Amino acid sequence: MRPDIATQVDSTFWMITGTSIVLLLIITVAMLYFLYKYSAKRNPVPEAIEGNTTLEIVWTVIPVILVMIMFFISWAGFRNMRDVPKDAMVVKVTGQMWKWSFEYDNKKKSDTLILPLNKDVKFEIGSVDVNHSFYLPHFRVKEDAIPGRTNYFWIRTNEEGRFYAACAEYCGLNHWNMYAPLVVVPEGEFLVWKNTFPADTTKTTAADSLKKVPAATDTLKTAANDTSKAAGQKTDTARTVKDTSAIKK
Amino acid sequence: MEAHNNHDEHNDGHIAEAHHPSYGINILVWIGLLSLTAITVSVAGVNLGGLALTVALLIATIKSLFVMNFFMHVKFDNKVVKIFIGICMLVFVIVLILTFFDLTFRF
Amino acid sequence: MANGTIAAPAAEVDFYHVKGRHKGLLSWLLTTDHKRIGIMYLTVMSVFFLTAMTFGVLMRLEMLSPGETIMSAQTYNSLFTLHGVIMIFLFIIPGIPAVFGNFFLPIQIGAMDVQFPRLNLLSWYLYIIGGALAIFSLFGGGGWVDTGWTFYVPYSVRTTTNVSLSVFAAFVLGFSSILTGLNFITTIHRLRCPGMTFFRMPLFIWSIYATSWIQVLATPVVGITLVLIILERAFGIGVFDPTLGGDPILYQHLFWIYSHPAVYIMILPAMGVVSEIIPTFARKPIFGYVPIAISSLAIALVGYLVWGHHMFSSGISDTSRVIFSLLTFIVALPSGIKVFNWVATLYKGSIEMTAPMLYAMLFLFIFSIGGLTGLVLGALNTDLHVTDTYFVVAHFHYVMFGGMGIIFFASIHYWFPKMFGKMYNEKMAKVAAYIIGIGFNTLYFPMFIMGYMGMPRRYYDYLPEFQVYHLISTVGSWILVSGILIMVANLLSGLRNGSKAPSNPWGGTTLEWTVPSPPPLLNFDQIPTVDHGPYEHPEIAKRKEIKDE
Amino acid sequence: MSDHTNAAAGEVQEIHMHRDDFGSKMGMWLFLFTEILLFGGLFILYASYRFIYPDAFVVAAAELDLFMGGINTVILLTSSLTVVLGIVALQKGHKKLSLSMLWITVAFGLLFLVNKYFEWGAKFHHGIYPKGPALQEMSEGEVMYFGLYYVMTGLHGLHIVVGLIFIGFVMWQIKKDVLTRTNFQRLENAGLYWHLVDIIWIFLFPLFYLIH
Ligand code: HEA
Ligand code: HEA
Ligand code: CUA
Ligand SMILES: [Cu+2]
Repeated sequence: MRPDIATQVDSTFWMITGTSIVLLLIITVAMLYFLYKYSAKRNPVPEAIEGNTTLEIVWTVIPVILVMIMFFISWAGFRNMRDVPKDAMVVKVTGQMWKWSFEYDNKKKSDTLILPLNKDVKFEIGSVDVNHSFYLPHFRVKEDAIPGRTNYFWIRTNEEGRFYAACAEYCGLNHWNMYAPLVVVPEGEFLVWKNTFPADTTKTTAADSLKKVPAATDTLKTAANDTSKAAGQKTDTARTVKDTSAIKK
Repeated sequence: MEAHNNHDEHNDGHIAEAHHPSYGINILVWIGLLSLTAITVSVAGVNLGGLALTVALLIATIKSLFVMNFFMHVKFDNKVVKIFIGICMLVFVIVLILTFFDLTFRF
Repeated sequence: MANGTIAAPAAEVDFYHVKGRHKGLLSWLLTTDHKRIGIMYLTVMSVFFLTAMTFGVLMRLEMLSPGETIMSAQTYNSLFTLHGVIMIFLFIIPGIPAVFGNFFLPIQIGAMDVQFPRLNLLSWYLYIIGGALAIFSLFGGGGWVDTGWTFYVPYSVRTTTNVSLSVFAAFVLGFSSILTGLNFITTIHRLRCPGMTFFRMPLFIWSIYATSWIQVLATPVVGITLVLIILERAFGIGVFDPTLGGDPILYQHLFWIYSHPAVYIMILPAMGVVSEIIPTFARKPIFGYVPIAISSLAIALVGYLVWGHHMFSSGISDTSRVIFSLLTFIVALPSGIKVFNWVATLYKGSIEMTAPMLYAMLFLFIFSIGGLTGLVLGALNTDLHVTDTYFVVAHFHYVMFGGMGIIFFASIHYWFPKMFGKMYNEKMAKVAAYIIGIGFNTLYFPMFIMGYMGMPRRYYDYLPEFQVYHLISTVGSWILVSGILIMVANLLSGLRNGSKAPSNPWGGTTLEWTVPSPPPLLNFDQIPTVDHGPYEHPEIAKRKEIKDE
Repeated sequence: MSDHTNAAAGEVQEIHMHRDDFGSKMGMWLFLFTEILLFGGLFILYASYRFIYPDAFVVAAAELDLFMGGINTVILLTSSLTVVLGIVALQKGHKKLSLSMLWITVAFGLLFLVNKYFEWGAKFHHGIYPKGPALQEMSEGEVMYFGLYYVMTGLHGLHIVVGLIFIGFVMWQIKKDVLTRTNFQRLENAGLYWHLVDIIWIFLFPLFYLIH
């Protein structure tokens, strides 16, 4: 099994941060110690030391090595990110001021992202107006949605539950409210949902399509009910769009 | 544009003065430039395929080297000016190349 | 000052009191004296700086609690844009070179002024015009700009706010910056006093030299890019418009080709000041003069090669992401060399913990955190998680405010006696520095945590799980504000009632400490001759002689 | 970097304000670098779009009038020559000749602008301008081509205007004998600027007119 992207990001992060903390400690402790030991009070006569070639080499070479290690580890993680498993399921993601919409391989559209558990999913990300960025914090990855282009990344859904997608590239007035709920459900349930189309295909909210799924679980139901409510957190729609006049349609 | 500086500093003299200004060489350069223009226009008519752009740029580069070295006196100028120009060109070329690391593999 | 011969004024008269051709305000507005121009920059810049800081504090207030706290989303979006634009283009880029570079560069190399004094004044006027335009843009019809300081297309082309005017302001400010850089490079080449070889220049000069090259060679690129935004908005030429076939990512390339090197325009001069302060108060020569000098040039050069790290998530090719990531790791090395040399300078010194030194030590700590978190951003896979989150916001405040900003404070304290001929209250200054240090970290450290948890930047509102961090952060901003207010008050009272400053209050060894405080109009009554490096403290020089004999 | 400055110590009290010709030339060159990189940004854009839309660029270039472009190239090259001759003349002390050479330069510069006016005018007439009817019919690559064409030649034209003003200014100073046989740096700087504008055209010409 390939390593999971999120785990890899976390471990790279801690590797770099750990090294950094050690370096920071060395620098800070040395600094404080010198400040104490060689204060004018304790050491009235300074000594003229103008440099030391060995030291210069040491503190150039060691960081070079550290940095190269960091680079290669992060590169390995990155390769994994870009190398999409062949059997990954494809979801088309479209950003638009200020909502996300998702399209599955069978043309089913939704504004809630519902995914099967333990599956590799590839997102093909585009935009119809300005730049957005499709960000799945829980999965530790994002890629911008640029009009006229398709970017991609993939994830593996290895945990059942409710998460969210956010927009991470500034896109105007409601950039801050461009969330979409992300629900990971067992595959069987997912398939039922995916293959059920709402009566009116132009109004393709998750709630509509769910009505046709008799066996939907609670997670799925609640998720569907608050599609526009940003991962179930945002309810204050009154101030959501206060002033759209600043945006050309 | 440039103000007079008011410091008691002797400069290294005007370098261009070391080489005697003359009309003749510049006229020769001009003839050379016109010929190169004629060449580049006529070559453009020939079908060179992928080479066409290279040739056109090569000729343009030669022309600008002429302009720089003679009309702009760089050939007779202080080393510093040459180094400066080198730095400027280096930066431009690096930036162009790095941009193409994206474009080449993206499109 | 025109061509010709003038008599040097008596050396005792400082430059504030020289009777020139003009009187009163005009004697400032028409001056070509580099010191007066420096002071004028300082005055105007402080106003902009405080304005932008106030915006920052207002933003923090909004983030105090979820939902609308004190402003609407549109206002918030404009506030962070203006905060960013003013901080970047009006404060941190011109900051140290325009104020302290102008004032001290000629003196430190033993010259009487910069090479092109009138051009210098023109730069100041361009700065003022740019600033004024930025302010005008607030009152124009379309409303406050709301694009973020990066002006990304296509949003910046679509929004109806006053983008064109703001962008034009940034363009004018760019020219001010270019002219200053060009002036300094020529000055350093042409006006060094006898004996002042390149390797006897103070490190501040080295860093300004490197900075100036970036200013000259990088700024025009953003200039033309911003002009293209204006043209795109006015005529729809299409080069950045995806509906016409343009590529929005090319805009990002052009923008960052300048704006990454620009972050080194911000930090290099600050690093130069640190290299002045530490040897002065450690009473010994700097450790590793040559490596520090060369690393400035290295940063300037390699700094051109890494702009792509701001675009890792934008969909640039995988190859270029890898190359830019590798280069980003490399650009961190020269900064590391500097940090290590600074710390080593403390070794076996005789350290006096004055206010400027305290700020410099604060810088070492804070800048290292900021720089090291830059490595997380430079790493490909982690950046895709933290880019455009508060992690980045924390990173750049640590390097910008904690790096250049703190050193701007250090510079004021270090050169205050020389610039104004007065002393400030040392104890108060240190108290303020401690409060600033505490406030700073309380304000920005939680942002790293939020960022890693997934709090995107430029968000007007947030999910409840981030509440506690935002709360701590906002409280931190209050601590910071009080520290800064104490600092400003202390400096102002020093300006009014401070005791008279001697010409060399710190025992500094560079040339500015050999002239009276404040310096006379022409800086020196006789151009000095230099026969040793910049940091030879007299006690040490004496001992050396004894040893040699 | 070993250009050194040898300030003579000893020249005290009386501070003689020296002219520093080399310094002012250095300043001018640095300024030219900013111009190069200003256009550099556009050249990068050009290179990128030509790379993305190679065929459309060929199609679009056919719309340009090679003859006009060629004439303008000759005009600019010749005007560059006359500037140099003007500098040489001044250095040799031939003020009159110098001024006439500069007059010729100005005339050529204006001629260039007139040609450009007609070229642009013809395009506009055919509806080829941003958002123009003919351009909207064209493919994406052609839109990029003409977008860049207008911006780059427009900016270049603007530089011609600035160069002309600069040259006019030094001509006035030559007339007033401010600039003389021994003091000609400002004229040389004007010349440097003019040549740079010429060099930029040397690249614009093949890049826009000579694509087949
Ligand atoms: C003063 C300004 C400044 C400085 C000096 C830096 C310095 C650095 N920056 Fe930063 N950066 C910004 C200002 C600055 N930055 C800004 C404003 C942004 C955001 C712009 C925006 O989007 O709005 C940004 C964003 C930014 C990003 C993009 C993030 C994103 O949007 O996804 C990246 C990615 O690589 C990055 C990296 C770095 C690195 C590697 C350094 C290095 O130069 C740091 C070097 C320093 C050290 C490493 C610390 C000291 C060294 C040691 C203690 C020795 C040990 C060292 C090693 C082992 C290497 N920065
Ligand atoms: C030098 C650069 C600099 C500095 C010093 C600061 C300083 C501060 N910034 Fe900075 N900030 C940026 C540069 C800087 N910022 C940039 C470039 C951005 C990105 C913009 C973008 O996304 O486009 C940004 C974005 C940014 C954000 C992110 C917004 C978002 O993404 O949603 C936040 C949020 O908290 C913030 C807060 C602050 C705060 C609280 C300060 C504090 O340090 C301020 C402290 C203030 C004081 C200490 C004020 C003291 C004085 C008074 C209050 C009295 C005033 C008195 C008179 C006028 C007489 N800034
Ligand atoms: Cu969509 Cu931000
Ligand atoms: Cu950067």
